[in-house]
Amino acid sequence: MTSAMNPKITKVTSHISHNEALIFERSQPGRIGYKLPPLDVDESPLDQIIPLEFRRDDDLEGVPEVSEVDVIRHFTRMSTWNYSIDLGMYPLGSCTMKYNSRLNEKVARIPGFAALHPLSEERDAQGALQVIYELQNHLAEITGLAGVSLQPAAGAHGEMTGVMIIRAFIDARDGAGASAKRRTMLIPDSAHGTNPASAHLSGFSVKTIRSTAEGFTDLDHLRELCAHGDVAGLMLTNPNTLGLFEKNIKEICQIVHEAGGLVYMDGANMNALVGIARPGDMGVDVIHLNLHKTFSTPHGGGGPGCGPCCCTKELEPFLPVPRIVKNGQEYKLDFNHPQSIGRVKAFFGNYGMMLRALSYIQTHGHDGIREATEAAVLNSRYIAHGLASDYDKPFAAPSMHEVVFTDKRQSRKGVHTLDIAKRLMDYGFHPMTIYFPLIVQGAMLIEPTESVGHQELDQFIEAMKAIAREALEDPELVLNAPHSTRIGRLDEAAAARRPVLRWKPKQAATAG
Amino acid sequence: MTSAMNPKITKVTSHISHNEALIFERSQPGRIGYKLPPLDVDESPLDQIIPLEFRRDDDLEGVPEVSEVDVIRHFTRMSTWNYSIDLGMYPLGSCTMKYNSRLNEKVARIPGFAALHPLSEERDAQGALQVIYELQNHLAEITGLAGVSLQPAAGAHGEMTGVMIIRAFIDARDGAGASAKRRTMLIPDSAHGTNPASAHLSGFSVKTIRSTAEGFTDLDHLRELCAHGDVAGLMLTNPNTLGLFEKNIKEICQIVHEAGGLVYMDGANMNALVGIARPGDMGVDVIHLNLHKTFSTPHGGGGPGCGPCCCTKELEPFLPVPRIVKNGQEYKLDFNHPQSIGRVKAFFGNYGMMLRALSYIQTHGHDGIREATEAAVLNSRYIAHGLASDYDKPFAAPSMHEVVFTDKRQSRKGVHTLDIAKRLMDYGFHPMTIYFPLIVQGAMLIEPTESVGHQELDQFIEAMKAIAREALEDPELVLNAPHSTRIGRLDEAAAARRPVLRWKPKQAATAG
Amino acid sequence: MRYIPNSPEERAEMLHQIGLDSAADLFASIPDELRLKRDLNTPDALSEIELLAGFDAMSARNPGARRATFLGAGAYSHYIPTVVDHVISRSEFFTAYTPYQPEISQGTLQVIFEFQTLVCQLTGMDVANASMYDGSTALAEAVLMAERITKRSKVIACGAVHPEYLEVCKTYVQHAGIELQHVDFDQATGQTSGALADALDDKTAAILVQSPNFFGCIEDVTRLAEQAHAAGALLVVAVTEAISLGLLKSPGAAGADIVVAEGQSFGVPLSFGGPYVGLFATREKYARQIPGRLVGEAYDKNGNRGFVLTLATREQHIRREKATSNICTNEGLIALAATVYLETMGKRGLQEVAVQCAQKTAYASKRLAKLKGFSVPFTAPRFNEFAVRAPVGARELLSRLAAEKNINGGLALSRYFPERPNDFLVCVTETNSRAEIDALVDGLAALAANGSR
Amino acid sequence: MRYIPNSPEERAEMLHQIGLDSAADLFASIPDELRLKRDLNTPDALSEIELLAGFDAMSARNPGARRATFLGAGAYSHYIPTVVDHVISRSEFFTAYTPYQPEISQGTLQVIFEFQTLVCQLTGMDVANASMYDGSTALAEAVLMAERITKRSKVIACGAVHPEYLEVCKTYVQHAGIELQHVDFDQATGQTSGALADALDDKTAAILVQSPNFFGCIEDVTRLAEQAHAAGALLVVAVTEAISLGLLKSPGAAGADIVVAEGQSFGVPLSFGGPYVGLFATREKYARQIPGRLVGEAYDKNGNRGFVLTLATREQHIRREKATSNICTNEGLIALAATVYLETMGKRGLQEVAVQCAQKTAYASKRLAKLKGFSVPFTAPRFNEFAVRAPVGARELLSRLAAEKNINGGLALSRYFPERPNDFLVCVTETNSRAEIDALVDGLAALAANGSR
Ligand SMILES: Cc1ncc(COP(=O)(O)O)c(C=O)c1O
Ligand SMILES: Cc1ncc(COP(=O)(O)O)c(C=O)c1O
Repeated sequence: MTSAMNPKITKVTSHISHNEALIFERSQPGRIGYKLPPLDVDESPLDQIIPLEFRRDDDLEGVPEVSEVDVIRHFTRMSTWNYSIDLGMYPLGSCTMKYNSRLNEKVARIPGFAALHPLSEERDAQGALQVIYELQNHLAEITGLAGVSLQPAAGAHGEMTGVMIIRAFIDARDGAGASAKRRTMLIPDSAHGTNPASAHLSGFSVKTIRSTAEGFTDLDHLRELCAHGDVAGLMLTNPNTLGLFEKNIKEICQIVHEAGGLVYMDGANMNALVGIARPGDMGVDVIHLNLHKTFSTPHGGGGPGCGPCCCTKELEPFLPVPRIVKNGQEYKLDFNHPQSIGRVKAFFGNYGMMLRALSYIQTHGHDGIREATEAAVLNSRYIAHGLASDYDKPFAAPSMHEVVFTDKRQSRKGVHTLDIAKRLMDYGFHPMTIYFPLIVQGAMLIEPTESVGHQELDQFIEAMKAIAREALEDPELVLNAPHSTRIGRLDEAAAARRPVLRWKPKQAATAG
Repeated sequence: MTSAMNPKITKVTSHISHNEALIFERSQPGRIGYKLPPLDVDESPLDQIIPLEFRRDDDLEGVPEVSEVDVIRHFTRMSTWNYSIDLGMYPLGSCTMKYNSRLNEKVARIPGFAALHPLSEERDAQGALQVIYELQNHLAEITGLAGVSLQPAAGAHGEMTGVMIIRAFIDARDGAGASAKRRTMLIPDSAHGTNPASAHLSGFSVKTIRSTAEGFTDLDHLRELCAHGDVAGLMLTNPNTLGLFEKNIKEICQIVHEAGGLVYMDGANMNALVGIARPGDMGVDVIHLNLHKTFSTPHGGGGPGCGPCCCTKELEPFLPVPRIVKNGQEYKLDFNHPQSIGRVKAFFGNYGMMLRALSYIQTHGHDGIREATEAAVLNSRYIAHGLASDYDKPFAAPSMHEVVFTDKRQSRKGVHTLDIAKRLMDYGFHPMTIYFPLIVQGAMLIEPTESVGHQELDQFIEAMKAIAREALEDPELVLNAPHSTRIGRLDEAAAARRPVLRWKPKQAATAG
Repeated sequence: MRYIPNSPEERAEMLHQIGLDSAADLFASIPDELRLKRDLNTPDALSEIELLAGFDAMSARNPGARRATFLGAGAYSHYIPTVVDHVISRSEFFTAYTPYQPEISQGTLQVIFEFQTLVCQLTGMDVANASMYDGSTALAEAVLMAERITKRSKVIACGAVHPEYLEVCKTYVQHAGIELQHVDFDQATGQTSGALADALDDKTAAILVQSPNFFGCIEDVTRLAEQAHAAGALLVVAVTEAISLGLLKSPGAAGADIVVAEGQSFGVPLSFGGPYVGLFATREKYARQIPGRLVGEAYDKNGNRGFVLTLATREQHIRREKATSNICTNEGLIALAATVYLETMGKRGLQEVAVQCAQKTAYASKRLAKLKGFSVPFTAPRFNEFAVRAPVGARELLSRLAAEKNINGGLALSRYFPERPNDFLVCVTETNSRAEIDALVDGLAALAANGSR
Repeated sequence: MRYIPNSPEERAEMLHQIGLDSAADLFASIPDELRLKRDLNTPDALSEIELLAGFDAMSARNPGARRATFLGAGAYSHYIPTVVDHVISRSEFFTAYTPYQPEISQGTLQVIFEFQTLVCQLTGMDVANASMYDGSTALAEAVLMAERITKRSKVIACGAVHPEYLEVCKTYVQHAGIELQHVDFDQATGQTSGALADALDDKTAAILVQSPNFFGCIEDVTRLAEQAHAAGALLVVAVTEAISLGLLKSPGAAGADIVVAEGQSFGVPLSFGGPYVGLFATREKYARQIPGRLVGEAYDKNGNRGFVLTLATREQHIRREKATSNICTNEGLIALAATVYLETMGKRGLQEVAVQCAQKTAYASKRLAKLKGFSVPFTAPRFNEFAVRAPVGARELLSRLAAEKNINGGLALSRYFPERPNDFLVCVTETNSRAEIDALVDGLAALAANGSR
């Protein structure tokens, strides 16, 4: 029954895992986890400082009371329930779950950066500004796009920024209000959900471009949609979310440009391109990068990220302010950009991620970042090759850094992508991205990244093959997976129907 | 089958746990995990620097080749197989597995200490010497013994130091070579194995004192053994290893002193006494402390420790050199102690542990260390009370910081202490210390420490009670435990018969 | 490259297995003309030794990080318990991603559920999300949400909202058909002025107020809520100094409809402005309009409690352009840091730290108000920040204070308000000792006395 | 106290449950006259802020920690990969104890098994233990072990063994009936002299030699092994600079019977002298005489491989006074650090770091030897340390170098050898840049030139 006894399962065994209640359930009145230095100034009566009516009167009801030991055990135990990159391959497609180096973490914690206030005077923060400036330059070189702002806090934020830049540019080019007429943003049906959401946030209406059966942007459809004179731009992911390089990218850009639009590239998949090809050389006007993907800043259970926006010289005046510039030997904040779309975030963005990304670039060197790209694509291609005989691969074109398969063959036995994903957990793997891109039925998007050795790739391939056999021979086993995790499949539908989104003290408990 | 389904087991559930081979099995030729700056000096031919005959010619055969990612995954996975204080109660009797604070870890890593060379000139290391000096003073106050050396690296090392001091003192008092006649060291039968081993290392012959049926030193036997004029001293643990305070300690010291001997106290159990009673006030001449127990420096999977030796003013001249003293405002190394037993370790001892212990003392304050003692004894007494109806408690006297039970009742059904310990793992606890002290058949020595809240104490008591029931109703279940760990009971006898103490490359593997 | 497990030899072997000759073949689908034919012009690879030396050298050129400091204005120097960094450095937390697969992500999920609960408790609200990028973007999202709820298109910002927050709101709403109106604050009290009432009308979706506001003044949130509700508008309350929640009436208790806050004060280092974490909370009835991720309780078939991402139909990956927001990656790890902070400090700690801030600020403001030539321009009660008017230009005064006394004395308000050349904003927290406060006061007195150089 | 989970209220309740009235009652078994009737005179409790400020202030009074440094002599400044501290900071490692219960301690056990293997590979021996306190105590234990094996009672230490190691040996053997004889080194070569042969006799249990020795000179271990074995004695080789094992012939290959080493160079900070880790390895045939813990392979009933503490019958907890040593707690966590270091550096890294040390040392010694008035007194080949003779008193010269050039120039040998007032020991490692070496040379030249002040 334990996976240890299943000879096919080589990556995991079952073992005890500690339970842990909510902290509110652990809390006990009177427990203390902190100590401050004693107040060393003359005290005033509180009422003199802040009148009673402005103060809380609920004694912070419900806020827990625990000791430091409680805190440590609480979080240590909970942490052990997570899968993580440090435990193994994490092939979430589109997320680039690569190794997060300890060196980068150390750099981000250097007190001269970590204790620096964002409103410090420029002369008090020259080193910090230099970091931003150098990273901007490196990203410009990597993307082939001269203008860079590191202000956006994540990919979607970078998208919003980029799309707003397109809008501001059109107004500048065609006259104020012009963008109100060019209201169409073209987005492939395979795009990530943030693309249309960001376009919408910037006041565009979204038109969807079909993908071809081969998995590429349908040029005819693109031409058709570009024919109405209302196209502000195109948001294209490249390699696209199917893991395929849009080989017609140059032509695509040309079509959009000729229609008076601009090309936004979603750079989430840059791990396939760094050092190999540059969006700026393809005709792309503006792009965002995900430093938390390609440049290895930790995903942190859902952030923080950093979504720099890079654009052509032409679009540079529209980037958010302040821009960080170098004036002789001095680094400065430059607010003087009247055409800027404005600020997208207080201060300068997620600075700690910039430190890590710069450290990543310096650690790899120009040859190392290219090597990483090659290794990432190779790993993906190796999986594509290894699984081709067991799973349906809907597109023939060679995959770049990630590869999509479907559940087509397995679904004949009633085994679907979700089931395969859950069963992978029993084999010790984090599942791939599932049901994305939406245009592929039962999609399984697998991105191994460069951070996996060939033995673990082989284990993964073996696991997937074993599941394919199980789907045939013992579908129930797969349908009821996972079998070895501390909790089974959760009833998400019930959770959404009557959402319980916070803990509340039990009324009865106080009475009893 | 999984523990989740056993409603009695509340602390753990079973979950996937990652496997990991030996690093030698993960190694692949050509993998790299490091980078050094390029050599920046003019290179000489290696033969000119170090002749070939002095150089290795085996290309470091077998040393692994792995990437940094391999290293991180290797150790992260292995770490998850360990039980640890941060996961929960760790009631190993005699080991004082209390909370190891993160603050202490931070203090030990302050670069001004961590990067300081031990052979720095005194004026370059005044801060470091101050730490030693202050800690010495605090330990003197806590033990009531004026002379302190922090040089010993662990408890056993402190014992050796203390016993050698006794020997040197006798030679000084009674004339050189006198100790060769006073060769007897008295040690209770309940003592920790390091006591006789340390006495032996110092050239003493050990005579064992019986314990009474109540668990105390047998005064009559002590008097008898003291009657021969050959007693150099007594090594006594207090509270003794049964968790009982030697209430006749004053009289014991008197008997030994009258016989011309000295009293060494094993201070491993000081967690029962700090702030409550002081060995120096009891008549003890010399003691060691375990900073890695009472003063919370981390056990680290088996060390490092620090075993300071504290003694009366009379014995102070015999402490190891150098001693750290204060001369006006200056801290100095004092080598000028001609009667010293000499050095017991290079440099000054396990300095990093001293930083942590000083931090512990400062964090607790004089009231906090007393509070810790009270909480530790209370927790132990609470367990003693909670288990009294289910397990045999061989001694009636109230337990101090730890309590001993036996398997007497369970063994009637063939269930022994080892089985109970293994079954505790299924309930999510690290077992207590077993089969120690040796004089108690089937001993289970339980030391909760102050670092456990009452809910987890209750869980522990419930687990022990449940096991007692299982021993009665389903002994096989207990005899075959643990059932939920990643590996079952290992064949230790076979391992000792044909010991495999290192990995070796498979001859065949290279051929095949 | 030491972060890439497969050695060059292994990679060659893998290429061989999949039938390719060289790494270049992997990129055959990229048209040749688009391939970069040269090495990138980025630095050579550095060893750890070299790299750390380089960053240390850069960090040394941030003297601002090494001074006693009274800078606040949206980013605060608070004590961070040592345990926080330990917990967020656990591999299992920082190298995991969004908990899409609950069976192997319960750690992150339970943490977020606790975070949501704590945010609700502190703000006095019913529902909180799993975090926003920061306080400023959270405020912008609140504006958009108010518009969605009320279907009204005008938003009135009280005068003393953080200027950078207002700039961000302006950027966000510029294409959303929302009019962002800004009413001036009362020059005497430093609080929202009567002008607000005039601006309020039946097109108003929301009033935005920050409390304590940018000048540290505590706003009468209860009254503003009443005004807003009377006009059928929502009240959005922003908090940049979240520590104030330990002492001040919760925005929820005062009647707020949406509360956003910058969570940086909860155990997050200044780090030159980020990553921080935006808190976002609202009333139960608006739960399905909230942006961002939500974690909810769920059960497996054996009745075991767990947690899952829920109400995902609000989100971009399902709803695409109709989503409540475009946010995807948020500030998970920083939300974890805030959770560890809040649980470590606990009820008593949060109260004590807030009281210490208020007391130290009262002490500092009293001393500064008495200084010859200095005054404290606003009369409203304050938490831990207050404006000071110097007898000389504040920017110059503060830069001399930094250079000569090694103190960051605060923020010259001319950065945002050119019409206030002599004013500066002083922030005092539990980390400022009395000796530091005295040094600030004495330093300012001495520098102002011997005039401009 | 924030480290004690149970609150005072909970403790009162627990006391009540077990039938006691107060905490004082818990100590009723301690005679009243022995109870401390006052508070301990130790400091008041400090908050983290205060405590860290105090330690920071003390650390600031260690200027030695902030200089370019050429101090070695048993403790070395080497590059420590960042991953080392991350791994040893995992709770599961540093808050576990000795792996007495293998089913829930496989992490620690497998690490030790790898450590033992690595120590064997590096030293060229068959069996290594799970660690000793440090190099010096490991050497003392080796002496005792040699006596146990040979039943002979004289041990000859070569002249250039680390003086503190010899002191420790002296302390350990003083009551063991072992005569520790010390033969002088050759004043020209710096290696073991011919006098050794005279001292060797049929009472000799072992020759102790350190290589590279205290003066950095590489000893002819092969010849010493032959001499020892010819006399029926064992050869004990001590290594204080374990990095040398990456380049030099392994003691095992040279014929050593017991090898001890200080493992500090393997990823362990200087930390003013400890905690470090003693490596201890020997031949298969002596395995049952080895002191300390051993981990061995074992199998469960399903044939799964695991690891256990083994051959425990050598140890104090079983054998008590007849044990091979009194050691119990050893240096587990530091052994882990060394294991992480060795695996991260790997075969190539260990070779490169050793070569860099040797090359940089050759460069430095060549430059210093050419300095006017300076010489390099010993002729033997060296690894990364060498003695230098200055034209003036070394202690004074080095303290001026520290004060004026901010360089720790090395160790004045007069600390251990009063008869060598002008000599000092220089250690050069991969962390010393060429610029630092040049600054050392130029600094010494300048200071020696303008004489004693
Ligand atoms: C293709 C693509 N675009 C955009 C995004 C959005 O990036 P972020 O999550 O950083 O907002 C993602 C992230 O998952 C993505 O995969
Ligand atoms: C009672 C007692 N004495 C002595 C020792 C030895 O201490 P150490 O392991 O630090 O050498 C121990 C340790 O387990 C002990 O419990």
